[in-house]
Amino acid sequence: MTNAISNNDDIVYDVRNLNLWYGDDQALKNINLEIEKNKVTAIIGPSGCGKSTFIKTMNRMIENIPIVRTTGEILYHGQNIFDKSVRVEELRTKVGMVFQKPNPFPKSIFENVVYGPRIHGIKDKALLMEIAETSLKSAALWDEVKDRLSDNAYGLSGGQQQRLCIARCLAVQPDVILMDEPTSALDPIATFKIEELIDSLKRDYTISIVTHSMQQAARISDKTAFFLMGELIEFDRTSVIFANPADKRTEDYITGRFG
Amino acid sequence: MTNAISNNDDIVYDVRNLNLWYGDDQALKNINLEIEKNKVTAIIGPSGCGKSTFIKTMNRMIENIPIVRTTGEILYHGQNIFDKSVRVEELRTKVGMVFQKPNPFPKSIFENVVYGPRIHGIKDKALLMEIAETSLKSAALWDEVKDRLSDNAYGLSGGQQQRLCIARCLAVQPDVILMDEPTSALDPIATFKIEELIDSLKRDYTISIVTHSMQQAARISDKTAFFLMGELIEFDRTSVIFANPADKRTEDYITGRFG
Amino acid sequence: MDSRTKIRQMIQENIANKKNTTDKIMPRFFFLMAFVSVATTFGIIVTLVTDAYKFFSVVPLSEVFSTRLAPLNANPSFGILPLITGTVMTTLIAMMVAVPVGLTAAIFLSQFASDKMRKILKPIMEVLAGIPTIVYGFFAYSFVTPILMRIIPSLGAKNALSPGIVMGIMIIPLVASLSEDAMNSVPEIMREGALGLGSTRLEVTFKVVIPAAISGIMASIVLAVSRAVGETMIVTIASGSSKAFTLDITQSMQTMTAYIVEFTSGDAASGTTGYYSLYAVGLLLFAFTMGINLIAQHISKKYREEY
Amino acid sequence: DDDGQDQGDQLSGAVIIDGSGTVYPLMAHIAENYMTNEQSGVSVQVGRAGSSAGFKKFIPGETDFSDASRIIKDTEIEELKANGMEMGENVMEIKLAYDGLTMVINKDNDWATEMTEEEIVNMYISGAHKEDDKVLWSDIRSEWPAEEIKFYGPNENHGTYEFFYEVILDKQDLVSTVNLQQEYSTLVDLVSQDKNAIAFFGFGYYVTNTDKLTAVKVDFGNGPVEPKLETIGEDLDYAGFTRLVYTYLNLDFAKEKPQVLDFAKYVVSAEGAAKLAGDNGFAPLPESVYAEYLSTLESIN
Amino acid sequence: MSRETNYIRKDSRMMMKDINQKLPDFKVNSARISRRVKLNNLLKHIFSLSTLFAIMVLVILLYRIGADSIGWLNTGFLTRNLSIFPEKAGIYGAIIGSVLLMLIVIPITTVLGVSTAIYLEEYATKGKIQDFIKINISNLASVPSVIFGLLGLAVFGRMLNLGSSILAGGLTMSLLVLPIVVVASQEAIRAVPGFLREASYAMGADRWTTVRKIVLPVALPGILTGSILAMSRAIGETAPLVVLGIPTLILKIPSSIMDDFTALPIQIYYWTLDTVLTPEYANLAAATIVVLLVVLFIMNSVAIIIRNKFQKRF
Ligand SMILES: Nc1ncnc2c1ncn2[C@@H]1O[C@H](COP(=O)(O)OP(=O)(O)OP(=O)(O)O)[C@@H](O)[C@H]1O
Ligand SMILES: Nc1ncnc2c1ncn2[C@@H]1O[C@H](COP(=O)(O)OP(=O)(O)OP(=O)(O)O)[C@@H](O)[C@H]1O
Ligand SMILES: [Mg+2]
Ligand SMILES: [Mg+2]
Ligand SMILES: O=P([O-])([O-])[O-]
Repeated sequence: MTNAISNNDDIVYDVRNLNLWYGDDQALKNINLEIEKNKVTAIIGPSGCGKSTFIKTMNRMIENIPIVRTTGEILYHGQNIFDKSVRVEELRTKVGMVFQKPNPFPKSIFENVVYGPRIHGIKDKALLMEIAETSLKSAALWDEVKDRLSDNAYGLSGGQQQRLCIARCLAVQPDVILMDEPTSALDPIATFKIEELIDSLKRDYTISIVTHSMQQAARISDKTAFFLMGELIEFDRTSVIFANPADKRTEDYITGRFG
Repeated sequence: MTNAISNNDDIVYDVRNLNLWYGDDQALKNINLEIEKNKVTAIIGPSGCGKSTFIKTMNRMIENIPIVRTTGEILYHGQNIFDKSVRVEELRTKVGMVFQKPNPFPKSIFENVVYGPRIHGIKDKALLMEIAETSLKSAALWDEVKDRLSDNAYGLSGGQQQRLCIARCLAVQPDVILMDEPTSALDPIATFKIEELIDSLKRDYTISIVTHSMQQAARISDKTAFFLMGELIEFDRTSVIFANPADKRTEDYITGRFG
Repeated sequence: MDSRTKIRQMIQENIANKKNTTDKIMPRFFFLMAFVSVATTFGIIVTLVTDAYKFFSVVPLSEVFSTRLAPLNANPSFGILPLITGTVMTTLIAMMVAVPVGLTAAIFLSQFASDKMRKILKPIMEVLAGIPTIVYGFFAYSFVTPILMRIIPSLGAKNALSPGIVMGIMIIPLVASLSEDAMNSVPEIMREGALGLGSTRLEVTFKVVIPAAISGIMASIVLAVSRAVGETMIVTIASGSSKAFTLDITQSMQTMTAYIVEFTSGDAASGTTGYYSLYAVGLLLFAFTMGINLIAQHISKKYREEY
Repeated sequence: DDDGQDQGDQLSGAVIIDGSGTVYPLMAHIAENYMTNEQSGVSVQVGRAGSSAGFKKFIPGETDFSDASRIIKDTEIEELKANGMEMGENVMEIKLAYDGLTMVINKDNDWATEMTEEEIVNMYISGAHKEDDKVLWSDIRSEWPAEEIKFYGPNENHGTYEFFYEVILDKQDLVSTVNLQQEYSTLVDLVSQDKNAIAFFGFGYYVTNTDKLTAVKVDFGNGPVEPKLETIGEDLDYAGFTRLVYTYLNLDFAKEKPQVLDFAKYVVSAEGAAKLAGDNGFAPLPESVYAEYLSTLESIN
Repeated sequence: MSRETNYIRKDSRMMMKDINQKLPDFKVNSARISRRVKLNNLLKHIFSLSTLFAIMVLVILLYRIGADSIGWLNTGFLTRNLSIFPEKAGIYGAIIGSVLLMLIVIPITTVLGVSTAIYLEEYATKGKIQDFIKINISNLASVPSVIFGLLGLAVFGRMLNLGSSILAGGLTMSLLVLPIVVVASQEAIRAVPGFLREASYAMGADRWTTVRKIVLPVALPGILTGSILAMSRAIGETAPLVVLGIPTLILKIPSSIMDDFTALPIQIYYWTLDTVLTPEYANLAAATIVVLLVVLFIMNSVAIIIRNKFQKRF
């Protein structure tokens, strides 16, 4: 166990005894896990095991579903995100999110990227333009769209839209980026580009990614958490999880025996 | 080839050079095939290969889709079913059909079974009751429903509903029963019951069954037709198709190399 | 075995003897019935156009587009402008009530209200939509006008303001429910995207949902205009029948619909120019609402194509 | 089903009446009494489209009676002829009662409670005081407020309008600022809410609203006269603004349909207009007039 | 490829630093977030006021009408004939008029509406005629009711010489609410799953048999709901009847559909107009409104019950 680095600056998220219910159905059961700075943490597990639920709890997006109830704590840089004093708006600017299906706004490419800075009160045109450029470059999309920033975002291909969503997320300078199967709606080439991008982003950001693809988890993540029916079965370095899992169920899943 | 028994009483269906188009897309390409009396003929092939299209052509249900166009002939007991003189109503009472998803009418169990006899002019209560009993018995459902014939059919389980649909079909005393993946929506136990039923029905009826499951085809059919992209690749005794297919593509499909 | 063959034979015989007459006649019958609705439109157009034609062949256009409306005068004049200003005034007032209230109610219901609240509030709004207009007319006349007269002393007992406001109230549920539908059809993932960036619900609503649903919202407003233009009983009861050309909302005035009611209940004797003027006004009203309706359809078709 | 059947005394079928709104309350009252007390099988329908509108329905034979707050016009008699009907021959004129045309003002109007006939006539004549017809009270009498007069009246559907225009104003145009309404109730409402309003209509609509309106006392040369049942009449003090109200009966229908004839008799009987006129703000005619009508009607059949 | 990626990485790191210098720090700016959240909460409340306003109006309206009708609404009022004297007046005749009116509207709109829907959904080939009829129906639905009154006056009242009889009113009203029944029936028919039709055809049923035995029974609850909603529109419509020329005073209870009549909304209209002459007429109008609203409430409840009971059977 990595108890040694607890309460350390390198721990971004510290999840403690997290339980979550949808009405009477428990979807997360006593989850304990730490997410380290500038690492890619993959979350894997069969359909319905609670991956999306877990990741949406990290920025409290889960609260949009009225029947949800949680117990336990999630410490973000030592602060419990369920505290009354924490504003979700602030949390969510620090913890960005990328979804399964690309979801740009029906606005221009430029307006999509600067959406976040704008709502945070940045009005200066030149600065916004600079933010847009930087974010699009970081999302490896700049070259493809620089000549049509004012076109509608829905004119882009699926992969480009997903990178646009990442750029949109980067524009508010988040600390953590949560991704829920960001490539499952994309073709292999677009997937490859996103994976490359994730690799390049982890120097500046802490990334947590849900994926259905074992290969993807193995390729891009530093640590992997395996969920099963709402429980965290195993959490370790990716190389360990894939080469030498401690739990029989992890092994069964990895080798495709179920799921 | 089984040319020897052509024009024989044992041939129920003789399909000759059948082509079918949805608009400009050809879905069936020059199909030639004979269906023998009191045999179970399985139709297998990957998704979209034209299995459903083919089976729906046999009772002209395909004509409900306005853009469909056919060439070639389908001789049913020597009579071309596309002839002007053939009434679809008559054809369809002789050639019953069971669908993928159980589709009982939202009426009582009794009314479901006697639907066919009723619409074809049988009004005598006692006779209808007799028909219902015989049909339900033949469909191996009588014992389970005899005490609740006036209950709504949607109160039955999926497997029971499917057997009810078979009983409904038997009630008009058909000659042939066409089945389009009749067990794909059912659990293994219900599937087993239906398979047993098919086996017992083939003494009195000629059955043609579309299935996705190779095992099912092997278990219940006497002959198997393998379709691929609208073409009939191979048609032979089931034992031959599974043990010793003549065509490389059949073998690839059977062994799970694609589809 | 025997009974099986017997049944088979019975069925085959019945089929062979069956004449498919009903199956062949029914489609024709249904088509004929379906044609009644077309015939109704046709009937409306023919009725309006033939009698309106008689009107226009007698009354010069310069008079039609004048401000003096005195159809029964010894020296009659058929200026339609007073009716148009009357209609425009009440419609504008109604829109000033219905659009802000309806839209914000739609925003509240679709973006802020909890499921439970929505389940209670929506049926109540539906009740409001189901109340007959004559009831609103009574309400305008016996309740709203007296209250308004206390607030605005110069307000006449018959005026444009009170029916306008009540018409607006009547139309609130229409705007609210159509706009809410439009906002709800904005995909959830788009909303999540904005929330995930740290937006407040308000920001999500105004920066993402409303821009995305704008054509549906516009369509709801356009339809509301059409309803207001065609509304009859409220104005008939609460705005009197003054035919002066005025933009004063505190005074009695007349809309196109109220003109039709006044004229038919007063003097529907056929053959006079006044009688034909009824159909001319009817034709104008019909063209007006039809045009508005086509615009609304065009707008909402556009928004359906958006995603 | 319009044909009444004479089964003993029991009549059935419909009597259709339209026309004057002024006469409406009286006629409706007579009709209701007739149906409750005399012939419950007969359906009497009373409309109030206005005198002129009533004649437009009466001439082509759409109604049995046409109420009017003015005498039938020559042009209307001509139209009747064109439809094959002669006054006296096919159409019977029945005078019902006297009505006093009443000028009403707002309760808060404490200055114009008395006016001369000339002042009233002049204030309503277009151009008499102002080019644009925006007449101020002070234009009438300088000591009155310098506020604009709001003129109201019934519209041209109404006999009251025509009586006012043709008889009182002697066919001189009304001020262009006049606000003409279809419904008398609307006029009552408008005047009761507007301090500067003035309107004219039948006495009946005033007496039922004395709490909301003030009637102007008119000086016909012998001092101001208040309109009341005691002053309204041909030889009485309010004679200057007194008029007759009528109903016109289609005699062809009276002959065809017993219920029409029967109702006509009831109207002129002691139970009819004679008794109910006062209740509805009309001064009844001398009894002899009604008796003569009755005997004329009895002679039919 | 990997060289390019490297370039992007370097580039992005550099750029990120750039931004970090220029972007305001969001932690520092939490005052702004606070403002935004406050604005959000404030407007949420303002928006809820809008909904509340609509509901308040409803409450006031119902209260006013209820208060005005107290003392006037009793069994006598429901069973007595009309009268010009308020204390003697009842709405029996108007109730009978409304009932007879509905007895015409219900069969006509149901037959026409359901047939039209069946034609559009089951028979019409996709194409111009179908589109034309559909557009026509949706346009018809938006034609002001007073225009239907003009149509009724010209065609039923004058051309067919039905005057202002119940038949003329009923026919006019039927055309007015026809689109509602058509659209509701279309939706109900469309909601009948295709697999049920297929099952019927596969049994050798012809189209009409399938429609009669399968489609219509399954669509019936939806059709009924739509028809009830159409009726509740028809029972409260006033303008077309006024245009047809219903007489002001009609005391006789109608006995056939050829008779002239008065109906609940008409009575409300005339009483409202005449409140100036007889103030108690306002109470009569209010009491009549209560009756009308109760009838509507019952009709709508029945519609809701039908809808809930038969919803989602597959
Ligand atoms: N809104 C909801 N209401 C009720 N139950 C829900 C809701 N969303 C998810 N669940 C339940 O919670 C459990 C976990 O769901 P979740 O979506 O987190 O799974 P997942 O691991 O993301 O699956 P997938 O790989 O299919 O996306 C499931 O059993 C699911 O049925
Ligand atoms: N209604 C239709 N209109 C146009 N094309 C159709 C239609 N139905 C089927 N097709 C096309 O015809 C081809 C054969 O379809 P069919 O449904 O017969 O395949 P299948 O073998 O039954 O597939 P599955 O195993 O998925 O049921 C497919 O390419 C399909 O896209
Ligand atoms: Mg998920
Ligand atoms: Mg298929
Ligand atoms: O309604 P009038 O009596 O004025 O014709």
